[in-house]
Amino acid sequence: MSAPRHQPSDEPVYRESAPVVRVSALRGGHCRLRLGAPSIAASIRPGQFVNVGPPGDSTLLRRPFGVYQTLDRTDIELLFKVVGKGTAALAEVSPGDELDIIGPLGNGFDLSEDFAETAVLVAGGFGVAPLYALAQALREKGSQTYLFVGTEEDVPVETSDSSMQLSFVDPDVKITLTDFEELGAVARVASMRHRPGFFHGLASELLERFLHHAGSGCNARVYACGPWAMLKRTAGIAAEYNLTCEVLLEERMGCGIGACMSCAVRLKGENGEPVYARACVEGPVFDAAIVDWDAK
Amino acid sequence: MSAPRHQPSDEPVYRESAPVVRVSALRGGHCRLRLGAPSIAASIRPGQFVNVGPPGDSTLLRRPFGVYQTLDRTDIELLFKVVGKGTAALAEVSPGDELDIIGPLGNGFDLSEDFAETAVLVAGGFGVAPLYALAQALREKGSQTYLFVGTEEDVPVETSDSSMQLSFVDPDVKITLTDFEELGAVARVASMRHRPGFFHGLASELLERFLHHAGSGCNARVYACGPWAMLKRTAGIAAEYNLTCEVLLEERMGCGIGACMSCAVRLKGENGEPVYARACVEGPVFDAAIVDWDAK
Amino acid sequence: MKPSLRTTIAGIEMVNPLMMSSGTFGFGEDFTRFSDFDNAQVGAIVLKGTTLKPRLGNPPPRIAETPAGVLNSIGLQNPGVEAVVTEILPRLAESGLQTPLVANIAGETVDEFAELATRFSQATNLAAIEVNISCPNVRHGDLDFGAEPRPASEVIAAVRSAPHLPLIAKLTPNTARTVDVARACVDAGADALSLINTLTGMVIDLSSRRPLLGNKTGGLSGPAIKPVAVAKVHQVFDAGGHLVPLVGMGGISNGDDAYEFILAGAAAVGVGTVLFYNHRAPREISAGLAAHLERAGFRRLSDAVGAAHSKKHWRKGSDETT
Amino acid sequence: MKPSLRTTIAGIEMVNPLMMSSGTFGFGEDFTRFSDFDNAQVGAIVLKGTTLKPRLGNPPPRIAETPAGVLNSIGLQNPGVEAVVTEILPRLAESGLQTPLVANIAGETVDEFAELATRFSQATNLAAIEVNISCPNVRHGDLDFGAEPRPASEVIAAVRSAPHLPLIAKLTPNTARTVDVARACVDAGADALSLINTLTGMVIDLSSRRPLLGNKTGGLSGPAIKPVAVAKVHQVFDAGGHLVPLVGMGGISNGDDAYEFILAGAAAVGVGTVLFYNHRAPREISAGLAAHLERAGFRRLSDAVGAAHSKKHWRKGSDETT
Ligand SMILES: Cc1cc2nc3c(=O)[nH]c(=O)nc-3n(C[C@H](O)[C@H](O)[C@H](O)COP(=O)(O)OP(=O)(O)OC[C@H]3O[C@@H](n4cnc5c(N)ncnc54)[C@H](O)[C@@H]3O)c2cc1C
Ligand SMILES: Cc1cc2nc3c(=O)[nH]c(=O)nc-3n(C[C@H](O)[C@H](O)[C@H](O)COP(=O)(O)OP(=O)(O)OC[C@H]3O[C@@H](n4cnc5c(N)ncnc54)[C@H](O)[C@@H]3O)c2cc1C
Ligand SMILES: Cc1cc2nc3c(=O)[nH]c(=O)nc-3n(C[C@H](O)[C@H](O)[C@H](O)COP(=O)(O)O)c2cc1C
Ligand SMILES: Cc1cc2nc3c(=O)[nH]c(=O)nc-3n(C[C@H](O)[C@H](O)[C@H](O)COP(=O)(O)O)c2cc1C
Ligand code: FES
Ligand code: FES
Repeated sequence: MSAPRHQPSDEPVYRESAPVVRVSALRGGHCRLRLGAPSIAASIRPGQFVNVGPPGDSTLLRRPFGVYQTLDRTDIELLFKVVGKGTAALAEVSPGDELDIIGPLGNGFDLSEDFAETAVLVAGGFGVAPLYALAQALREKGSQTYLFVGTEEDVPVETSDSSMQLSFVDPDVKITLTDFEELGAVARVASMRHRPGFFHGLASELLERFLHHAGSGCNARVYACGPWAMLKRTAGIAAEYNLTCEVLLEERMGCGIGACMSCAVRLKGENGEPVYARACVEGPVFDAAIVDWDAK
Repeated sequence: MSAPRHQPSDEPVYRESAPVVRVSALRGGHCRLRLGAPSIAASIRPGQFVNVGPPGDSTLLRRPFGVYQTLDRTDIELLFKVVGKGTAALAEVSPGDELDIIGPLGNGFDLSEDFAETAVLVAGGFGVAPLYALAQALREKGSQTYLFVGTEEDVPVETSDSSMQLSFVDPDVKITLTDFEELGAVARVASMRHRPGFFHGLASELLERFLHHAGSGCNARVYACGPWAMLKRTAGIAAEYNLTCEVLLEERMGCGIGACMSCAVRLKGENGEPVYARACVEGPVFDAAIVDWDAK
Repeated sequence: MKPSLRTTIAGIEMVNPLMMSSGTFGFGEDFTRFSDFDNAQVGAIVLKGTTLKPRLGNPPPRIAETPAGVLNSIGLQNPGVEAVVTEILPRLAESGLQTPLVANIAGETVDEFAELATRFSQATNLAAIEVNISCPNVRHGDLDFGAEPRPASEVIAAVRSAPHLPLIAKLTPNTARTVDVARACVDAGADALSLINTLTGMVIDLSSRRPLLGNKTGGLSGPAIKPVAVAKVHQVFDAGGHLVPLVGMGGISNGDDAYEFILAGAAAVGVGTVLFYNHRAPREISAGLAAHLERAGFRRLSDAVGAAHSKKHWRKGSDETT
Repeated sequence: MKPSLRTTIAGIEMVNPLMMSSGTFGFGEDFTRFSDFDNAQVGAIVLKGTTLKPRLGNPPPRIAETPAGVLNSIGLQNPGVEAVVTEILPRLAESGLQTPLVANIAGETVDEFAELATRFSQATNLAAIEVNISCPNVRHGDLDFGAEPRPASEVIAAVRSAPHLPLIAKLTPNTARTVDVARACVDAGADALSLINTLTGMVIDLSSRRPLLGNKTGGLSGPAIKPVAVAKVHQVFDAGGHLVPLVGMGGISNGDDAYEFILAGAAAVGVGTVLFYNHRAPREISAGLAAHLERAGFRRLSDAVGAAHSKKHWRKGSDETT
C-alpha cells in the first residue's frame, strides 16, 4: 500500500433495502444488528464498510459501519455503539423493518499477499467491530492472531475467562473475547481502571509487551482500529519494531463513494508535502507509515 | 359575538401526554383517532380545538384539530383527513403510543344563550368533524338539527340510507350520516358529481332550499365549517334570511395560544377598517357577519 | 455546587440567560395559560415588535412549515406604542410580574425609531429596548436598516439620544456585512447586540402555484437556521463582540443548543420558535444548560461565554472563510 | 402526452433540467459505481470546483450534519486545472459519456478566473463554465467576490473575454445584494445564473467545546436552506432574471422541490446534497417533476418556469419585503 492515487474506484456498490433479521442490545449501549443484504454480503471484504441510512426523518446522512461478520453469505452483522442520533435510531429498529444501506465501500485490509504468520490486532472500544471479519480471514490464511482491546467502558462483545496462560502478562489477566477465542485468537482486554481479569494499562502496552517478548525475529503484522491517539501509539510501536501496520480510520463522511472530499485523511505525500486522501475510497484502511500522525 | 378584543385569554390550557386508545382508518384517507386526555376532555366545548404534535421528527409545528366528540369524560376523538406530512404521521400511530397535545384552544361555538329551536349545520368534507360535538350539545339544548355536508370525495363518517322523507328535496336524496341521525339530526349529503342517494349540487344549496321551504318565520341558527368559498356562500344565504351564522375557520397556526399572530382572520372593523383577529383565541369560530369575506 | 445561571447583560438582571424572543411570546400574557408555565422561569421577556401606529400586519397565510424550520410573515401586527405603554405595560405591572421586560421597536424612519424609544422611556417597568433594525418588513430604501453599517448606526445613534434605557441592537443575518454592522451599532451606543433575526425565505404552494404566504416571502426561524446563527455569533464575538454582551438566537430548542451559543460567544440566548411546539422548552433549556456547565466544570455561566474561541480581540472578519 | 423535460439553457442541451451540483458529484466518475445509476439519466454534470494550482483543501473534519442540513468545509480540494484538462476530461471523453459537462472555476484573483476560463476553453468536451464567485473560501478583501456587484462584474467580464464557452455565474446567498449582483453579472456577460451556493454556518462540538469543522465555519446545504434558495430564485427572476435562464438549487430532494424551484423561476435545477443519502434522487426527481407538469397541464417544462409570478419585468427588489 502506498500513497493514494485519487482515481475513481471501479468496484461496484450495491444499494439494498435490507430487512432487519435480528437486533440485540449489548452492555454499555452497544448493539448487534443482523441485516439481510445478499449482494453486499457476497462481495464485502474485511475492513470495508457499509453506509446505513438510519430509519425515520431525524437524520439526513448515512452512517458508516464496518461489518462484524457476514453470515450464511446473505446477511451482514454490524456491531455498534449508540453515540448520537443516528445510532440511537438504529438501535430502535425491529425485525422486519428495512434499512437502506449501500456497500461494499472502501478498500479493506490488505489480504492479497505476504501476510504474516503472526497477526496482532489492536482495538479501542468498539473499534473491535471491524476486526472480527479480519480475524476470520486471518484464520483462513493460517495466521496466529492476537487481539488487544482497550476500553474504559463495557467490552462491546461477550467476554469470558481464558484458561490459556500468556507469558507476557500476569496470569490473572485473563478476560478474553469469546467470539475471538473461538476462532483460535488470543484476546486480552486492557483498561486504565483497575478491574479484575483486565490488563491495567493501554492496549498498545499489551502490544509492546507482546512484541518485546516475541523478540526481534517476530514477523508480525499489526492491524488497528480505534481512537486517533491509540492508533498513533500503535503505529509508533509497530514502526519501532519495523513491522507493517494497517490502521482503519473513522472519518466523518458525506457521500461515502468518493465524490465529495469530505472524508479527508492527511497523509505524508511523496515529497514530504501533505496530501489528503479519501477515507471512503483510498481508505478507511491506511498503511500507518504514510499517515500524517501529527494531523490531529 | 362582536369584533375581537385582542385581549389575552385566561382559559387554562393543558398539555397532555395522550395515549392512543384506538385508531381506525376510514374511507378516503380519513382517520378516527381516540386519545386519552382527561383534563382536556373534561373542559373542552364544541368548536374548540386541540393542537397535536405529530409523532417523530418530520414536523415541527403542532397540527390543529377540532374534537369530534369526548368519550367517557376522559377521552377525545379526532376525525381527520390525511393531507400532508403531519396527518400522514398521525394516521400511522398505534394504540399505546403517546401524543403530545394541548388544549382546549379557541373560543368554541356560542352556546351560552339565545340558541334557536332550529339549527342548520353546513359542512364541506371533513369540515363535518368539529360539528358532531356541536350537534350533541344542540340536542341537549333541545334544538332540532339539520346537517348538510358537501363532498366530492368519500364521506368522512359512516353513512346509511335515511328512511325519513324531507319535503324540500327529492325522496331519493337519502344518504345520511349515521352518527348524526342517531342523535336525531337530519343529515343529507350533497355532491357535484351525480351519485345515487346524494343531493346533486352544493351543500349551501341544500341550506337555501331548506330555508326557502321553512319560510320567513324560521328562527334557525346556522353553523358552518369547510372551505372558504362554501363558508362565504353559506354566510351570504344566512344574511339574506337575517339569520345568525357562526363559521369555524381553519387558519394556519404557529403557537395556537395567541402569542404569535400567525393565524390572522380579516374582520370588518368597527369603522369599516379591516382588523385581523387571531383564529386561535378570538376564533376559530367567528360571527359570519363580521368576517371580511373578500379577504381571500 | 450547582453552577449559577444568573445573568446580567446591559443592566438587565435575569434569573437565567433565557430571553423569550420578540414575536414568539406576545406581550407575555399568553403562555401563562399553561398551568405548568410561569413567567418567573424565564430570564426576560422581549415584547412583540411595536410600531408608532397600530399595525394591521400582512395578509394570511402568515406561517408555513419548512424542513426543520418555520417561515412567518406576520408583518409586525401590533397595537402601536400608545396601547403598549398605556395599557399593556401597566397591566403587566399590576399583575406583579417581576420578569424583566424588553420592548422591541421597529420604525420606518430614523425619526420614528427615536420617537418610539422616547415613548417607551416613559414606561416604568421596562428593563431595556431592543432595536429591531432587522425586520424584513421595514426597509431603508432597497435594504434593511440593518444590512449596512451606515443606516444601522444612524438608527442606534438616534435612539441613543432618547433618555436612559439600555439598548440592544437586533441584527439581521441577511447581509454579508454583519461584523461591520455590529461594530457600527456598538460605536453608536448599543449596550448589547442580539442576533440573529430571521433569514428571508419563500415557500411555493404547488397546487395554487403561487407563493404560499400572503406576503410571498417570510422570515425563516427554527432549528434549520441554527448553524447560520451560531456562525454569526461566533464571528461577531471574535471580531470584538465580547466587548458588549451578545444575545444569541436562532433555532434553540434544547440545552445543547443553548450551550452551543454560549460557547460561541452569547452571554444570553433567545428562545423563540421552539415555544410553538414545546412550551416547556425554557425549563428544559435551563436545566440542560446547567447540566452542561456542571459537567464541564464551569462555576458560572459567564466563564463559558465564548469558550469556543482561542483569542478574544477585534479582528478583520477572517473567520468567515470556509 | 407526457410533458417533455428536455431543456436547453445557455446552449447546454440536456435530457432533463437536472444538473448535478458542483462539489457533490466529483468529476462524474463516482456515482456510476452504483449499478442503478447512469450518468445518462442526468441533464448535466457540473464538475468539482477547480483552481489554477492543485489545492490541498481544509483540515478535517470537513462535514457535519445539522437539522435538515449538511455543513461542509472541503476548501476546494482539487487536482488543479492542468490535471482536469489533460487527464480527467480526456478520460471522460474516452468513456463515451454524452452528458454535458460544465467546469466550475474558482480563482483567488480576477486574473486567475480569466486564466482558468482560458485553460478550460481548450477542452473539447465542455459545454459551459460555471464561475464560482460564491465560494466562501476564496475572498476578495473582506468579502466574497459575489457579495457586491462590482467585484462580481469584474470577474465575469474578465472571464467573458476568454474564448467562446457559455458562462454561468454562481451566486452566493450570503449577501443582501443578490439582485444587484445578478444584474451586474448579466450585464458583464453571464449567459445564465445559478443560485444558490451554501450559507455560511458553524457547528460547535460540545465535548471539545471548539468548532467541529477543522476550518471552523462551513457552507450549509440541504433541505434546511430550501426556503432561502426559493426566495432568491423568485426574487432574481422577478427582478429580471427571466432575461437569462436561472439554475435553481438548495435542498432539492424530490420532484416537489424541483417543481417549486421551476415555478419560482428556475429553468433548470441543481441536485447536490441529496445525492449523499439517495443516489436515486435524479431519477425520482425527474419522474416527480414530469408528473407535476402533467397534472398541471404544462406541455413543456419551459411553460412552467416562473409560473408563480404575476408579471415578469425588472423591478426594484421590492419583493424582498416580508
Ligand atoms: C469506516 C468506518 C467504520 C466504522 N465502523 C463502526 C463500527 O463498526 N461500529 C461502530 O459503533 N461505529 C463505527 N464507526 C463509527 C460510526 O460511523 C459512528 O459512531 C456513527 O456514524 C455515529 O452516528 P450518530 O448519528 O450516532 O452520531 P452523531 O454524532 O449524531 O453523528 C453526526 C454525524 O457525524 C458522523 N460521525 C459521528 N461520529 C463518527 C465517527 N466516529 N466516525 C465517523 N463519522 C462519525 C455521523 O456519521 C454523522 O454524519 C465507523 C466509522 C467509519 C468511518
Ligand atoms: C381550528 C381548526 C380545526 C381543524 N379541525 C380539523 C378536523 O377536525 N379534521 C381535519 O381533518 N382537519 C382539521 N383541521 C385542518 C388540519 O389542521 C390540517 O388538515 C392539518 O394541519 C394538515 O396538516 P398536515 O401536516 O397533514 O399538512 P401539511 O400541508 O403538510 O401542513 C403544513 C402546515 O400547514 C398547516 N395546514 C395545512 N392545512 C391546514 C388547514 N386546512 N388548516 C390549518 N392549518 C393547515 C399545518 O398545520 C402545518 O403547519 C382543522 C384546522 C383548524 C385550524
Ligand atoms: C412568528 C414570529 C414573529 C416574529 N416577530 C418578531 C418581531 O416582531 N421583532 C423581532 O425583532 N423579531 C421577530 N421575530 C424573530 C425572532 O425574535 C427570532 O429572532 C427568530 O425567530 C430566530 O429565533 P428562533 O429560531 O428561536 O425563533 C419573529 C419570529 C417569529 C417566528
Ligand atoms: C460537499 C460540498 C462541496 C461543494 N463544493 C462546491 C464547489 O466546489 N463549487 C461550487 O460552486 N459549489 C460547491 N458546493 C455547493 C453546491 O454546488 C450547491 O450549490 C449547494 O450545496 C446547494 O445545493 P444542495 O442543497 O442541493 O446541496 C458544494 C456543496 C457541498 C455539499
Ligand atoms: S465521503 Fe465523499 S469522498 Fe469520501
Ligand atoms: S397561532 Fe399564534 S396567535 Fe394564533
